[in-house]
Amino acid sequence: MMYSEKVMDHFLNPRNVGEIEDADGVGQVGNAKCGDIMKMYLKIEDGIIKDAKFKTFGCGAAVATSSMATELIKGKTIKEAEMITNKVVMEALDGLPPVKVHCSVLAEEAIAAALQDYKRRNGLLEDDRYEGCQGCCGGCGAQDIRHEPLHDDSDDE
Amino acid sequence: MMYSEKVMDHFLNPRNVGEIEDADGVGQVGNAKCGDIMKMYLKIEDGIIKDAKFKTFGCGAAVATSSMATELIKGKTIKEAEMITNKVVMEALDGLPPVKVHCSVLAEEAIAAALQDYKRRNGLLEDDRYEGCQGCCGGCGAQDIRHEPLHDDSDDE
Amino acid sequence: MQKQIIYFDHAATTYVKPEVFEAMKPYFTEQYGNPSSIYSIGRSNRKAVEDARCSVAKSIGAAESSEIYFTGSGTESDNWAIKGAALALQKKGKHIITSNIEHPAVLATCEFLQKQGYDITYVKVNEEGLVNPDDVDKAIRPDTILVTIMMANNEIGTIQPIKEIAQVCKKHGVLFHTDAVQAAGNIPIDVKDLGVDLLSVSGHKFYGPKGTGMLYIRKGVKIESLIHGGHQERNRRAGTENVPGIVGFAKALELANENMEAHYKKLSSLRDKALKGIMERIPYVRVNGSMEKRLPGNLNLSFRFVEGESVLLMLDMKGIKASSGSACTSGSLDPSHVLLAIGLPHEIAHGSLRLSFGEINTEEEVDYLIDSLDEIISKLRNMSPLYEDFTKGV
Amino acid sequence: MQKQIIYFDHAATTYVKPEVFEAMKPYFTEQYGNPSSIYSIGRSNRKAVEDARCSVAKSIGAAESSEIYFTGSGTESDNWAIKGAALALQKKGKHIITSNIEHPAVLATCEFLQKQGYDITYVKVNEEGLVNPDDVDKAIRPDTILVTIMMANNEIGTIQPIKEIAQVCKKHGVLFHTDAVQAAGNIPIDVKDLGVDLLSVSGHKFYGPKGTGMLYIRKGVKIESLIHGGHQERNRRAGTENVPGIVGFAKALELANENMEAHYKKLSSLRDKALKGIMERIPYVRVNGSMEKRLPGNLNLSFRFVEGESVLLMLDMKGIKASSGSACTSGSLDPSHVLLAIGLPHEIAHGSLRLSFGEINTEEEVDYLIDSLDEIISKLRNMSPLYEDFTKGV
Ligand SMILES: Cc1ncc(COP(=O)(O)O)c(C=O)c1O
Ligand SMILES: Cc1ncc(COP(=O)(O)O)c(C=O)c1O
Repeated sequence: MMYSEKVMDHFLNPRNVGEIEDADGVGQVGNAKCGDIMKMYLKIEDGIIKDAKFKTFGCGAAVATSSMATELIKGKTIKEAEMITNKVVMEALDGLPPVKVHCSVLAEEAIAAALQDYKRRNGLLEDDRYEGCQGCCGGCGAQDIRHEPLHDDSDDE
Repeated sequence: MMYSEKVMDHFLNPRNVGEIEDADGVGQVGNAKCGDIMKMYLKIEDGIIKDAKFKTFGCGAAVATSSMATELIKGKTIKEAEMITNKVVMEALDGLPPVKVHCSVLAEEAIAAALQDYKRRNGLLEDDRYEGCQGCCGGCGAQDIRHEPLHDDSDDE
Repeated sequence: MQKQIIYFDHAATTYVKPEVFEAMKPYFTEQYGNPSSIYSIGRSNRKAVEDARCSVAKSIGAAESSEIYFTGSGTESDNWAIKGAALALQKKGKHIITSNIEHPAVLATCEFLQKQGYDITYVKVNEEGLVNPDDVDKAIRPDTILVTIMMANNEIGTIQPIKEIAQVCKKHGVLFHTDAVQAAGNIPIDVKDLGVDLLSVSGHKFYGPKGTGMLYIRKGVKIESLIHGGHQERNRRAGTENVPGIVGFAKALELANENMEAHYKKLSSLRDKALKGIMERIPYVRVNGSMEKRLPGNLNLSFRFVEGESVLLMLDMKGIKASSGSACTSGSLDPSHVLLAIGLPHEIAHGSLRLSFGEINTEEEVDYLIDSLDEIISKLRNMSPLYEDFTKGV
Repeated sequence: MQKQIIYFDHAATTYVKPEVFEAMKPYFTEQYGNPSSIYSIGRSNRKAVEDARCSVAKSIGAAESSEIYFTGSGTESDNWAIKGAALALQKKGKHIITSNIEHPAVLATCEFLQKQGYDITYVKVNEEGLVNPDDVDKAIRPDTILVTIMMANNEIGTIQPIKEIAQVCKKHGVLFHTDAVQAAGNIPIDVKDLGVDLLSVSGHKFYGPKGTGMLYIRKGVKIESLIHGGHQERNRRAGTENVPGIVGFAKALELANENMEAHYKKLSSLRDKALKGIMERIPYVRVNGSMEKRLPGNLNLSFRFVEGESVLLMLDMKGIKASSGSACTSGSLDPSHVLLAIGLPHEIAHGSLRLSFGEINTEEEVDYLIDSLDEIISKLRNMSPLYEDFTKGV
């Protein structure tokens, strides 16, 4: 279990921690039982993400992926933000240990949940693919095949 | 497997090695298969053991017990020599490792075989308890309950 | 103080004491003979091993040194005791009793046996982490062949009533093994007084070397070997003896025994100081495990609304080395089975911290720990959506 | 020269090389963290272990470092490979093939499995100590789950045709394990080229530390664990990692590999010199094992009419440390099963001597050995009733 320098930096100096009082979209995923909860707040103007903040209960990787995810989506359009998959977050952090991949999945889903909330509030909902992840993504076996780990380390622990 | 100083002394400087050309009694016990052969030569005058010599093929304990046994019986009467059990030889050597106890048994039996040979030559045979040990005494399971090890180390190897 | 290392994880592993290392040293490069060899340098190593065996026997109150068997780890000792008993007694029965707070070395071994057709009963502990001997009594069946209950827990430090459990086992004629890996060197062990049949110890928990362990097997107790081969360890544990390791193991246990009282006093006083300071400064903290029946150096705390790994990483950045109550570090995502067993809800179990004090620690270090924890827990709580909900009264 | 020690028993165990000890040293008293810990000193030990694993993988030509598993001894590796395969494949069958000259670590393990209902076939070796791959081919049955044949023999140094045997096993889809404890460090090992599935090594045979070992498990090969517990060694071999031991093991193997050619040359030249000198001076001597397919440092001789322990003890008194061809030293009274397997009669097997040369040995030491042996064999023959019979023509 070794974190990259980038992960440690985003854990120790997380960007965008906090709440947005008048957020346009809020999403929370994960649950305490599994040890990770991420809550994302988005400020969206003209389809562009003007601000993003988060609160996270979780391990170092959960904090770092939250921090990185909010950084990545700031200034992006909603469409662009939806392209920020767990893989993009992981790559931006120079990778994650195999057992921590699920944290990046959680970050992707937290963004999606916040965006969905925004769309719902604004009557833009096309489908209801995301209902927020209330189960344990990755960790407790609820694997989502769309989310691939960077390395195939299935033999590992 | 640690030999006492006495054992090492009798092994490195064995007393009474050799043959007696005109021996009055000769006995050989053990066999090559088991790794120990002892051959004893006795010179007996007026029922007294005037000289004893041996040749031994075997381990350090086999040589040392042969040496000690010949020392112990020299000058003794036949009756006295017959009292020199394996236990006496072992005690005189300050003990033997459990796995080497059979060597002292062999020494006792070599004396007995030589004495028996003397008696046979002189028509003194009372019984034929000893025919010389052609099997493996102690080592290969042919235990003789008369011969007790000094310590009960049955749990040991 | 950033660069200096403050080590509060002695339950995970300890450094080798300089005296212990000195005792081991000659056996690496100079006195290297194989103890099974017949010649003199082999024989002097045989003597070193046998002297170590006598010393260990004395340290744990064994009747004879021949009851001491050196192994390669505490885990190996646990595996040997349990699988060895299981194989030797399979004709008598296939039922084994253990507790639900054992170390993985015991639990995984029991799970393995379960797959091989054995039946395992897990006795529950109370909210302090204690096994009730009566529960063991009730769990024993005619086909029970072994009870294995740890002497002291590695996460919450709880010390079990081993003597009472041993009496229960004796009454029923059932073998009793105890994993004393955390107990050894920290609290007195007297196998005769305890009345145990089998007892496991690991060297690197009391300032001895890693990769060394010991299994006490009471005279007359027959168990199958785990590692077959040469004649070493009275034909019961094969493999060329790790002479420096064995010498170091014995030396470390010897020192621990001589020093037991002062060690106990020092560690428990540091522990109590830390507890008091933390409780005074930080709200919503819970102590896990019995405070009365507890290893001197163990402190296990749950900080609500935060997650354990984050706490550990931030402590690490401040130079403080501790351990999570959860097994997170080992790659597992489940919270500690021990904390769940004493009734903690998952989210609280996730926020747990184990501090295990040792002989090098000082009061200043404890002060620094208290300050650091205060700062870290605040920071993490401010980042926590659970704390947000709590303060908003959600 | 009486007091000086001349060590010709490197096959029993070696000293730890100073460079190896230096590499190990920091991990005892300074860098002692548990590699499973999350914090930085634990992580740097994790790195030390993983670097060692990479180095070992390179040393034996493994495709990936994840195929390397550290254990507590060569014996443990052998036990793990054989029992692990037996348990994992018991549904497929219960037949195992081995040879009749294996080390006790393999033989005793097979005997244990036999008692558990497995069926063992012992392939015979020829008078040079060589296994014929065709014999393995013929012995394989539909229920064969494992073939285990040692790479090099510990008594007579014979090197087996491992690559050919591996091909036979592959053809039949049967797992193949080789005990390379004597081979490692003495002859090149390339697991990919050899095509083996499992391969055991022990640290203290190539100037590494005692109490360390390694099992190579080819990627994709599934065997049951021998030691269950924590998550170490990718969940397959539990127990806190012996960090200094692992570091020393890897360093020693690395040095051996770098130095292989010079090592081979030096040892075989000392060996050949000894053989020539002894044969010229002493009559009725026999060399055991193939001279062509042989470890460089191994010489195994039978001196007729004398017994091995006596020779050893007298050599010891002259400062020369060697080993008996027989297992006498370990408390057993039977002559070596290896010498019997290559057709020696008991009385000749009893008079055997193993000399195993190492890097510290010199030509002067070999000269002294030849002189000493000449004297000792004469003395013992003069004491021997067998020699008496022989000279008298009985
Ligand atoms: C061929 C062989 N296999 C296995 C072993 C066992 O190794 P260890 O004693 O280090 O466990 C040895 C050496 O003793 C050996 O020579
Ligand atoms: C209670 C307990 N049992 C067993 C073990 C296993 O010991 P080792 O890792 O030395 O094999 C440990 C420590 O890791 C422990 O704390």
